[in-house]
Amino acid sequence: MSFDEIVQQCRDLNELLPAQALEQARQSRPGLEGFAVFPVYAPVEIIHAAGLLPVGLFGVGGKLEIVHADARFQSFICSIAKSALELFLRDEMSGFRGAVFSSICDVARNLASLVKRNAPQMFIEYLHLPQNMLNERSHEYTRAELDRFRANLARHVGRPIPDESLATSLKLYNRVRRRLRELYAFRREHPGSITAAELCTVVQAGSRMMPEDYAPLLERLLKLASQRPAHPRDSVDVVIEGAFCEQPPVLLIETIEAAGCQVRDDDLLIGWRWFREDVPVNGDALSSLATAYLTRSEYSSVRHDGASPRTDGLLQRVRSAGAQAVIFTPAKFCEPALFDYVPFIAKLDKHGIPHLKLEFEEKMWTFEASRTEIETFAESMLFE
Amino acid sequence: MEYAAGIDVGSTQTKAVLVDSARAIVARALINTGANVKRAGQAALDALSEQNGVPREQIGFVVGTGYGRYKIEAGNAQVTEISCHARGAHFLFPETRTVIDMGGQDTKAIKVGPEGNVVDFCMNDKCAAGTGRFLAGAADVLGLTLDEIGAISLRGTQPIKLTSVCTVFVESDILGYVAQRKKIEDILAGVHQAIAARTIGLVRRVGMESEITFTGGVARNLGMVRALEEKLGMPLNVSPEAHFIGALGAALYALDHVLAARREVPVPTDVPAEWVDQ
Amino acid sequence: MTTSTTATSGKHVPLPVREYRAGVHDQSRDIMTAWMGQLKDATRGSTPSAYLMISGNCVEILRCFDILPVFPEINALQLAIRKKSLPYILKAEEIGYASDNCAYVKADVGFTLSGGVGPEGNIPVPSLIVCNFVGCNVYIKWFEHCAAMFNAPLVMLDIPFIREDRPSPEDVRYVMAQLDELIRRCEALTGRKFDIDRLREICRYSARAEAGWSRCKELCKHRPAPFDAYFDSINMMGPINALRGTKEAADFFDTAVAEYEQMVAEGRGVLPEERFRIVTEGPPPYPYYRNFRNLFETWGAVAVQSTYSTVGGTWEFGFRHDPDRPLESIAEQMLVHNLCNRTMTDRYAQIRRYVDEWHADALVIHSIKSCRLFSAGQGDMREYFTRELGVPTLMLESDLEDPRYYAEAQMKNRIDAFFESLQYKRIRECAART
Amino acid sequence: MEFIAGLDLGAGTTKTVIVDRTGQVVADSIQRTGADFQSVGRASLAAACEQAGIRADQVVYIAATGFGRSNFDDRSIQITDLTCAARGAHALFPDARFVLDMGAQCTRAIALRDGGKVRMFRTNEKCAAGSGGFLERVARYLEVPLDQLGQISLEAENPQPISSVCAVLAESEIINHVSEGRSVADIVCGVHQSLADRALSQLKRLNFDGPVVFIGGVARQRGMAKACEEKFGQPVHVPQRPAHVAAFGAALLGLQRLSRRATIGAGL
Ligand SMILES: Nc1ncnc2c1ncn2[C@@H]1O[C@H](COP(=O)(O)OP(=O)(O)O)[C@@H](O)[C@H]1O
Ligand SMILES: Nc1ncnc2c1ncn2[C@@H]1O[C@H](COP(=O)(O)OP(=O)(O)O)[C@@H](O)[C@H]1O
Ligand code: SF4
Ligand code: SF4
Ligand code: SF4
Repeated sequence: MSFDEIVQQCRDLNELLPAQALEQARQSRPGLEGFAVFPVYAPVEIIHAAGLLPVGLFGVGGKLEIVHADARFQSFICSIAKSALELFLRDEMSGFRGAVFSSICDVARNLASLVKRNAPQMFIEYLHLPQNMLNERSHEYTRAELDRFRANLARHVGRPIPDESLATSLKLYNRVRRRLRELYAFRREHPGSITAAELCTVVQAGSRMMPEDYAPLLERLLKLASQRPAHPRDSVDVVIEGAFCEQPPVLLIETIEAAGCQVRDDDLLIGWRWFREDVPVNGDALSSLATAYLTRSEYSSVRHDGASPRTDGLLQRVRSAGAQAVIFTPAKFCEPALFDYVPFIAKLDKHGIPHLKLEFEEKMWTFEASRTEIETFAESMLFE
Repeated sequence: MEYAAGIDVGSTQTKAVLVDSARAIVARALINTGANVKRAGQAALDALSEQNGVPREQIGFVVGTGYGRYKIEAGNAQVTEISCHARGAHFLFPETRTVIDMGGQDTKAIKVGPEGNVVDFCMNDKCAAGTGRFLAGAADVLGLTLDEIGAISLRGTQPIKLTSVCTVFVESDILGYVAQRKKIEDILAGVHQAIAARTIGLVRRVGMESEITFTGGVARNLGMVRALEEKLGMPLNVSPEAHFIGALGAALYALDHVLAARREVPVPTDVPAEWVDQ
Repeated sequence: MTTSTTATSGKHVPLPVREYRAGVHDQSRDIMTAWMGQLKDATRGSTPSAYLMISGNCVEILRCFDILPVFPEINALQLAIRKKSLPYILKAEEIGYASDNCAYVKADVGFTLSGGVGPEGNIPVPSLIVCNFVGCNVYIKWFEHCAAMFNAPLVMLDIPFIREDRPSPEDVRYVMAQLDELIRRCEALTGRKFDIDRLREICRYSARAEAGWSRCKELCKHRPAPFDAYFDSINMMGPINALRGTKEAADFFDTAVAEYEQMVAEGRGVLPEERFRIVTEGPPPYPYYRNFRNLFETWGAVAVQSTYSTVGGTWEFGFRHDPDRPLESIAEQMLVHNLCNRTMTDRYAQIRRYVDEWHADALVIHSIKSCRLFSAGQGDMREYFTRELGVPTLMLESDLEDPRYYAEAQMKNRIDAFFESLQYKRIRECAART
Repeated sequence: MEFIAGLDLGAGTTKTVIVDRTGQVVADSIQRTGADFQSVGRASLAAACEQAGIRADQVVYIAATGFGRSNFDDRSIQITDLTCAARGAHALFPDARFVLDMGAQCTRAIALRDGGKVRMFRTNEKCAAGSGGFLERVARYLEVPLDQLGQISLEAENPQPISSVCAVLAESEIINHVSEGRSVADIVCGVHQSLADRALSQLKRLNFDGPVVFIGGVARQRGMAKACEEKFGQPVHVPQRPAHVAAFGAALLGLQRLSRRATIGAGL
């Protein structure tokens, strides 16, 4: 298969509703069951070790008309929360054993309650991920929280989740994340080799595939990518920031590139890529995972950063990508992203790095207004 | 003969209905509310008496409703349009249990009790997106009149998708589609469907119990009626009086007063003192 | 103009709106003003102060070190109620805050940027920022921004959300360890040793205030209710949340209890005539506080319970700070005994209990655009109460801080229509009895 | 003789400005934008040619800007309206550091850098009643001809501000003012002041501190310019034909491209 064909396959996969994606995975793994996860960090290793396929809950707003969830969530709530709830209200999650949400924001938290009430047949778990990374008890707490999830999940699926399976899953996800880091590094080093739309399509497909299948796919892609002719264009090099949870429509990403920007790095689906380094696999798996969460995570707007400010993280990302500018793409009504925008731009202004903000919703179909803004933004830098 | 009037001073249009003591509609008036709300209320009332030659003195009671209800100088009492639409719709369609009222600046879904009382209701939130004004805006950009757009929308085969149903931004959205050379009928079909989808969300909140009656100015728009019916999967009651139903309900409330004064309708005696005449 | 009424039209005869003030209001104002005076003095003096949030707070620990607690939420609230919030909100939007961000934060940040904090203003620059992350994630952002603006140290108190029936031993240990951390920071700041006996004494005062507050709430079970547990609660929320642990606050509640007990004994209510009893959910629209209250009062509607008044603590269900286990009880309060750290479904249960035990006719939800902690999902709550429990429920939308989201005509329309339907129901019920 | 045209295909109106090879304006035109950008653009161009007394084929370069820029097939280049507005405003007022552009659908604040390039910009948020289209509706409501709105506003004694951010609800507020017997002048002026307030907060996001040029169709309303001066606390430059500034800027940028092309051509 060629690079383009693989990307197309990923695109097709992303177009499916979660239950359809599961159906697809079942073709090679009969009887496989799914488990839904809200996009920003979830312990997918534990889910996988339980023999389930973790599937990301996003991006259905464009495929499924929101008819029930609008009655539960007001107009000022981000679309991902609505579309996630819609799936459960409409009984579109057959084949799924349950879902896990975590303490990323107030909306996600209330969403967990709502899903639990409206889908009583499912196992709905809410994780309180630590916000204090530095306390002496933080590790103990985090490990206990992961262990609680493991125990509850094991009870629910009716089989234990042994340490050995966890270690295997850890290894698999290490491999996946390492490949993703390599793919990102490749794009940074070879601008124009992979478009942002292609990369985010491939990353998103990973949230609906078994890691056993996904890792080889990434490896094939890496090999093919190096044979691909790069098309470095005369454009403005940018970093995309702010869409860590709800994903911007691919059309918006395409518009950014079509309007004269080249994306060198981004935080799209950072919750799936999460660890900056491999999680050690020797010893107690949950303990390693807890340590990694506390010390090896990517910076993110949903995680308090007592030790290293996110603003430095962004600056670092811009520098290492060799970018000139930042495009913020917060989901409309996403408070974590909209709040972080303020310190982020203060930092960028201080360093003279231009930036642009484009809010989006799942249900957007035209990006004319955004296009004008991006073009002007690019023009203002191109004709220095 | 005694008469009672209901005046519905809406954000866009003022509607008035005159009923006689036999509950028959004897006159209606429809004028643009315009900038002067007081004048609109008075003008509508004048139009009523003029139309049927009923002198003003014979109109025993006037109930005001709609946004401008407190601005009607001739109003003897005020009732919200939510109660009035329920009452009016129930009068025309006694089996109705759900009312959808779509006016200029808001859309309401009302759950109606067996006696025409309001059991529950929902309105679009503070944001005025997806209302009659939105349709007016759409008509405006396309250079069409309100009477035309509904029918044209029915011809659409590939409805466009709108990003939002915000009245303020509909114009640029539509212009964008025009620029992409989409067909007018497809654009309008998309516009109607977008509003219908939003409205169904509201209806769901109070529960969809048949029969469903569609009231308010937008009920005159055939395209909207069809779009709603399609999404609901059931037919709607749409009366030729649809636009006047709020005023009709108000007139019926007014008539209660007239009749109660003649003791034709007994006032329940066990009602706590505070509910009865003061 | 005649204003007659018949049963079928159920026309509303507006009740006169009167300015309700009791001794409680004056005393509340006095002790709160005294505290504000301390804040003002601290802007120039050397008294250490710390920022803290209301939800399930641990003000007792700060008090133990004589660190003056400063509550940015109360600052924001006061700006709104004095109708001064908008310019500050705009100021914050100038530096990049979005219109969809919590306006409490924006008003506070705008106020700070305009010089409201510091020697020229009324609020001291905090020596410490204590981020008690109890429920609301915005707290973290808010205090991160404050820490950056003042270049002040931030202590993170990560309070695990209640996701099982009760907190796990690890949850409790984690919280206790963080309280320890806070104590160490306070020791370093003040140069004083932690005195657990002092904390016991403070907790004793807290418990007394809590008992008084609970008793007041309890009295609202009477018909007519002696005070409005939504609107008048605001006057008691200052003392119970911000001044908790002081003798003044404990005494204040003694007065309140006495006053309300007397009203109940005399059969007097807060309104001249109590027609409807409601439970409210969500904070009020502070910029239009009086107008909003009037819309209910003209219908003779009184709130007999409210969830908003329990953001700091749900003491009416029996929890008290415990002088014998001061730190443990503080941890328990932060974890369990407040509205914010509990799930939506727990909140439904709380409201349900209010409706039953406080004999309410209806539920009124005021959905706040700013506050997703409170409002995200209130549509589902409405669904639950109307569909599953048959409790008439009204949902209103505006904002607690930003005056731009309050539309009086729309509010009035909805409230009037709601009470019209309740009134109709009432009349039918009366008629059916004859 | 060869000429360059700048065409601004706006959401409300389409404007054409024709310049000669020295950048002198020789003609301009304005008309309502209809459903078809292509024909409106052509008509607008033809009207300008006629005014200048030149043949269509003498226009050798067409720079299209505005909302419909990419739908006008006769263009030589398309440039966004922000870039054009900045360029045009700079050419007219070389000292200007900021541009405020109020059109039918959008209000935009632009910060300039040297040479009339865009340093930063902010477009109005959704949910902000604050553009020309809103003023048109206000005019219709109050039954005042659009071109008199600006004059009437100057006669206000006690301006009545509007607070709603939603255009639809703002209209209800206006109705309220009317029924309370406020004068038309006071209401219009209140609207202008509220719009100026919002424009100011947009400008402030760009660290507004210097001379500003006010352009776009709304700048034709003198009352609006006055309200801006009051709110901004400094003089506001309004060009003679504020609505044409983006078209003019487009023409100048077109000229620049054409000259560049000529030099490259000569080099070959
Ligand atoms: N002849 C018509 N055909 C279609 N729609 C109409 C017609 N007349 C009015 N409308 C619609 O009705 C709306 C006004 O409805 P109405 O119930 O009078 O609202 P309000 O009470 O808020 O004034 C207008 O905005 C328009 O969309
Ligand atoms: N003669 C006029 N007098 C006053 N205002 C006008 C006049 N013509 C247009 N306007 C205002 O200018 C707006 C159109 O501005 P314009 O810059 O042409 O918009 P666009 O470029 O988006 O088409 C109108 O909405 C109206 O408010
Ligand atoms: S998009 Fe933002 S607000 Fe919405 S669930 Fe995700 S993090 Fe929360
Ligand atoms: S979101 Fe709500 S609880 Fe959180 S800070 Fe804002 S108003 Fe307070
Ligand atoms: S401007 Fe549009 S989106 Fe905003 S409140 Fe009004 S109708 Fe709603």
